[in-house]
Amino acid sequence: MTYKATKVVIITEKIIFDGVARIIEEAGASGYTAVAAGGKGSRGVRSSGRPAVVDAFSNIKIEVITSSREMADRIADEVAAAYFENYSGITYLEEVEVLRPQKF
Amino acid sequence: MTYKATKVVIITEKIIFDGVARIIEEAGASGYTAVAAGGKGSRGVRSSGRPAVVDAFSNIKIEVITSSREMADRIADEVAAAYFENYSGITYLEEVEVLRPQKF
Amino acid sequence: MTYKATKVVIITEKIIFDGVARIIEEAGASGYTAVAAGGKGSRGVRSSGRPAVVDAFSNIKIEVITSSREMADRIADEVAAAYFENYSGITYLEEVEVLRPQKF
Amino acid sequence: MDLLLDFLTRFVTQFQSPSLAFLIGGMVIAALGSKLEIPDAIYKFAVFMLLMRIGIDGGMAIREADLGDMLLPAAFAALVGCLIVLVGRVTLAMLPGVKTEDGIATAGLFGAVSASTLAAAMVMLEADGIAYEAWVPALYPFMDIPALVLAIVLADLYLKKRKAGADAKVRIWPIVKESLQGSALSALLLGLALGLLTRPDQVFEGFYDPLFRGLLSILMLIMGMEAYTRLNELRRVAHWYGVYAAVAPLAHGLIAFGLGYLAHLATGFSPGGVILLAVLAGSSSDISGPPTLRAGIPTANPSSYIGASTSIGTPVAIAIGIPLFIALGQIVFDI
Amino acid sequence: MDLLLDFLTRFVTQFQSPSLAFLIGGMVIAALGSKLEIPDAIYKFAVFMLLMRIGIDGGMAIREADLGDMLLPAAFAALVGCLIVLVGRVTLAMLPGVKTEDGIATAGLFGAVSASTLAAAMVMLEADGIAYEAWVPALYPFMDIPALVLAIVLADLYLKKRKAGADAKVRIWPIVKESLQGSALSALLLGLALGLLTRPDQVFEGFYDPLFRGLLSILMLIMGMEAYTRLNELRRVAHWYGVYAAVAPLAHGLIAFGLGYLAHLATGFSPGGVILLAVLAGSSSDISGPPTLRAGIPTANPSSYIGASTSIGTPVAIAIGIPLFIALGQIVFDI
Amino acid sequence: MDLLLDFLTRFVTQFQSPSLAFLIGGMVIAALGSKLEIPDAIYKFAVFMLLMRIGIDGGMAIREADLGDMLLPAAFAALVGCLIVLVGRVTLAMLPGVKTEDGIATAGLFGAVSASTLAAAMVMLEADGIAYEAWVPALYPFMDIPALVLAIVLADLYLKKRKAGADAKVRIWPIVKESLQGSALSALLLGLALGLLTRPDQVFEGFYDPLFRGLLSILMLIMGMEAYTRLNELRRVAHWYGVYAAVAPLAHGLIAFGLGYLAHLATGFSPGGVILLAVLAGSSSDISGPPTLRAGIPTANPSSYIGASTSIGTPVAIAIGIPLFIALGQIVFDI
Ligand SMILES: Nc1ncnc2c1ncn2[C@@H]1O[C@H](COP(=O)(O)O)[C@@H](O)[C@H]1O
Ligand SMILES: Nc1ncnc2c1ncn2[C@@H]1O[C@H](COP(=O)(O)O)[C@@H](O)[C@H]1O
Ligand SMILES: Nc1ncnc2c1ncn2[C@@H]1O[C@H](COP(=O)(O)O)[C@@H](O)[C@H]1O
Ligand code: NA
Ligand code: NA
Ligand code: NA
Repeated sequence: MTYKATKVVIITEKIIFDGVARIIEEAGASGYTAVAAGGKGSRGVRSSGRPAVVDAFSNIKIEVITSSREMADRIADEVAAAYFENYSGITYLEEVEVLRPQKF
Repeated sequence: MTYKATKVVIITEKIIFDGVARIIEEAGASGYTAVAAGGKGSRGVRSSGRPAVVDAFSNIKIEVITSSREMADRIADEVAAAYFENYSGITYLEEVEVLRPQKF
Repeated sequence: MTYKATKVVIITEKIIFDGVARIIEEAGASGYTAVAAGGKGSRGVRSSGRPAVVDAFSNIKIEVITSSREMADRIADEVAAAYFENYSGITYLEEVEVLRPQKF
Repeated sequence: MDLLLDFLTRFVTQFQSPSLAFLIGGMVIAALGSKLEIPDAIYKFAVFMLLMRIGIDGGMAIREADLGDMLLPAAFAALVGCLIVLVGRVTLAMLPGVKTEDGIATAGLFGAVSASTLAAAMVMLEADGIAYEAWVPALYPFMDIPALVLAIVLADLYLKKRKAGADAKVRIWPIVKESLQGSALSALLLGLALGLLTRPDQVFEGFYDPLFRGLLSILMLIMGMEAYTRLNELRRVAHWYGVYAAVAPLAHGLIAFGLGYLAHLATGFSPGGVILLAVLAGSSSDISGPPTLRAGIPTANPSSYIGASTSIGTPVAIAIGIPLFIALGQIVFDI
Repeated sequence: MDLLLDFLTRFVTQFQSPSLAFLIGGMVIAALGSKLEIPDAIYKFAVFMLLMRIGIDGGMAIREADLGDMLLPAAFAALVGCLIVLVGRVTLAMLPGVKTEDGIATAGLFGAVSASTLAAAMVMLEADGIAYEAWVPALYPFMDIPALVLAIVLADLYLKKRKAGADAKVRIWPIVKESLQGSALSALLLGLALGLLTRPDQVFEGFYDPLFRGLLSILMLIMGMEAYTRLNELRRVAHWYGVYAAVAPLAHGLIAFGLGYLAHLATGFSPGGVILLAVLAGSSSDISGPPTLRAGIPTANPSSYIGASTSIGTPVAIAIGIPLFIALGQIVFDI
Repeated sequence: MDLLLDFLTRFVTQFQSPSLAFLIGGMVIAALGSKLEIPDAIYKFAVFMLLMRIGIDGGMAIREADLGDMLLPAAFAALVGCLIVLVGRVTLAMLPGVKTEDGIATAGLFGAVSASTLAAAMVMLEADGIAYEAWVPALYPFMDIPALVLAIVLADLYLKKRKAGADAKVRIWPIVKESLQGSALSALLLGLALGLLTRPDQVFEGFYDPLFRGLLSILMLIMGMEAYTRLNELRRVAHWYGVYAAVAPLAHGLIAFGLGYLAHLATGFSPGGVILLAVLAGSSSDISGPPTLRAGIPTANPSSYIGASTSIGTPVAIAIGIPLFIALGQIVFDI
């Protein structure tokens, strides 16, 4: 037996990780998972792992599972509003199924 | 032409990786992919990468693509039953589309 | 307000990353995100992180968000055609929702 | 009175040791919110180098040592390891607000041994010109393994009794094996074997030994930063952990000092050896102990035992324990 | 005429320095498409070691120094840091095609200081037997912090004026704090404190100092590779960045050289000290400056300032600036 | 008879070398299930340091060498590299159960060179006081590149013939370039250039050289652990790979020893040089060879060639090959 939930994914610059985490926590999410990432987007290549003299600019990919669609939308909107004018980043949502809805 | 498949995602403590991998293999999955992760959940922050004196407690994110929904459910259930009372971790399912169903 | 988009995921050997990235760019995608990964599949275990004498053979997981389903299919097909006879790798698609469709 | 003053003077002198300075420096910059990061790869490598340095040296020493001399200290090391766990079982683990298995796991961690604390003591003894048998650091596993095994066995017995019915035997060998295979003990034993069976003198003197002191300073820095960072974790568990973690390193060290003194009387165990035995007892494991306990007592909450050890136990053992045991040794042995 | 020839000879001699050779080697292999990778952990560790080496040495020197001697050079360092930013504000940031805040950020980065450039100059001075007060490298933060703070404040003022209405005060302390907490300054200050307050002589002489030169060679290699790799990024922004990045290190260094000369006349500031002050001014920050600016002036495009600094500013500062300032010093002070 | 005994004595003596001890130690702890991990960053850095050490030393030697002396050994190195591949083509690649392109790739890997094996031999020669021209290790690329190129060309020819029709020419330059740009060769060549064109003596003597032996011991440990770990992979392919991997290092070394002996007679190539040439031939590439072959012969199964090389070829080359070639050299040259 599974329950619907929404996953918000945010891929952005490592340097704003703390700010994004704050938005996620304030939105009331039960947690998040972060993974180091590299990538290429409209603002150029971001490496990860290799000796970048300016490592703070590599990417991080953050996932949040939320049981409420509204919370998911709010997180995505707030992160985009707070940062994506000045920092590179993308965000998207996915439908997932969780086993223990009370966890989220 | 694509075919439906189910992806099981397990985010948990690195220290139980071997046990989780065994469950996945015994369930008959054709493989899995693992990524180092950090995160925050009900049991506190788990860092990854920085010098944690106790690195064994950072997270790992494991993905398994299965062609059968039953196998996906079984993997998720068994991992949760075997570990999630004592170890921190979450698990969720997603519908995906694969190109070569015989691979899975 | 969100818009449908397709995510292509490619998990394959690090050594062919440049070639895969070229296919993605030539298909016209607006970017991609890459994460170091380990895993197990039909061709054995690929570790990541630990001192592998032959590190070039660890995995990489690449995600591309595309606004057009055709582009997604093309990327998946071309990567599979170009590499998966000789290199180990899998590819799958997921439906996602993006906030700013013009980004992709 | 004079003796006390003498003791205090010696105690205070130890505080100028650079090892302590780096430890405290790490705590201070973490408290000030520094973003300094020593890469994890460097941390792991430094620990490996320390253990190899200790192991190779011990192995070369054992080659020439009279094995009989090691017997009593090794037995005492094992005894102390078990004693610590038993004492923890009937004190900490019984206290209100402390979950029994969490208390047992904590006692196990404090019974086990920290390579960095040991290394810091070796450097400080050297600075004071206090000699010890080169095989003393190799007593490490004799205290470490019994402590971890006993803690896991006690926790198992407790949990099974609680569940009643179930009375499958606890198997000891898998726990010993897990412990020996951990990264810390396998590096130490590898070094021991290399020192004992081969002639690694040149690479020891040209590489492992000269880098020892410097890498230790970096480890001390990391331990200090970690200690501060993990204080939070400790705050979320019962206050008794804080009390235990502050008192235990000193109490354990003094017990071991007493036993070491007996060995001194009986077989001429060196003053430096007695001090190091006390340091081994006072230290709590930071590298291989936690994963062994996590796997061995999965129901225990790691925040309690790791928090207690990393954020209070280890700083107390290094900053107060080592100076204390050295000063004590100087008084007792009149050196 | 003779003087010019003498100058040129000395200038050219500096090119045989191994530091330069590693820098150029890095650029060449990157240009040739080499897949050589120095792990990021090693890079971070090498930077940490350099800063600790500089800090500890400085701290030990300050212990014995007459603090009065430091006053004027420290004031000049701060003055130069601010001057550089102000000059950049009215030149680069005004040029056509240069977004004002991008120009200000770039000036901030060039006002800030690079530890590797500083270290390269120290090694080259040593090779030439030119002495300096050991506390000179500790002037680093006196130039670095004012430059970054002023740049962020100027950008803020500019952006607020443009938006009109909004006139909330710019708060300076958070910027200073952010800067002090960054990995570079906190390693340097930690080293300073350790050198000043404790006795780390043995670990300094046995570890931090002997590894200094070797790790610097590796850093130079990485800087060279990065410089080439980031050229692309620079190409995408206005050409004026290239011009500024080529000229600024030399101009800034000369200004500082002049002020240092005044200090020499006034309080006997050493020739080596004057040269190092010029190098500090000529260098542009590569480690802690960029994230501080990214957070402080988020609307500025990092490609512009990092590209300008890493791919042109730093190579020019090291390959032309250092030899130039040393040759100048040799002529001016007749050493 | 006496000669044989003498040979065996010398052969056995070599086994006490610490390099071997670390290699075997690595295999043993891996077999015992140790969780010891040397971080990947340390491994990569150690390899880099070794290659720079070899390159810089070679470059400084070439500066003073008579280039004529290098000619014959370099030609022989290239010849041996090609010979090894050709022999593998008509033996291993023809055997039942061995896919032709897998066999060719394996021969290519065994024709290529391992920096760690080379370094181990250099340390062992030094221990025995056997001299060699300092440029000999710089023969590395002369054997490495031809072997890899030839293997890729042969595989291409074979695959195209099989597919018939298709007969596009095989382009050699891209393969050479790929090989030169790999991390191993570019570090070596960078070192060579720095040694040849600049004056890195101080940083060489204070950093690259003193760390050489110690980092090598760590590499040997890693190679040992890898060898054991990859045995599984080898088990899944035809047994012939095991046979080839055990015999080839010795056979290839002996061929090279013979050619080296000719060079000794012809141009006075040193005994140590002859031994090192044999070691180069006996070694199989572990760092840059595999990715080059993976890209160059994509249809070949990497488990076969990497398994054969890492888990059997390299241990045999180090543990049996080096002692054998040294003992042989001692007998033949009466040193
Ligand atoms: N189409 C895309 N698919 C996947 N990841 C993307 C895509 N576009 C951008 N990204 C990721 O988002 C980061 C920031 O993108 P941008 O703001 O466009 O520079 C990039 O570095 C990539 O990691
Ligand atoms: N809501 C969530 N969204 C994404 N990841 C989560 C979430 N909750 C927990 N996690 C991840 O699962 C791990 C274990 O969670 P927990 O068992 O709640 O401590 C955390 O460290 C996170 O990496
Ligand atoms: N069923 C699966 N689920 C998730 N990842 C997989 C699966 N099968 C293969 N992979 C990943 O794809 C890589 C290549 O697979 P293969 O080509 O089967 O060797 C593996 O190393 C895994 O990382
Ligand atoms: Na203990
Ligand atoms: Na500057
Ligand atoms: Na070879």
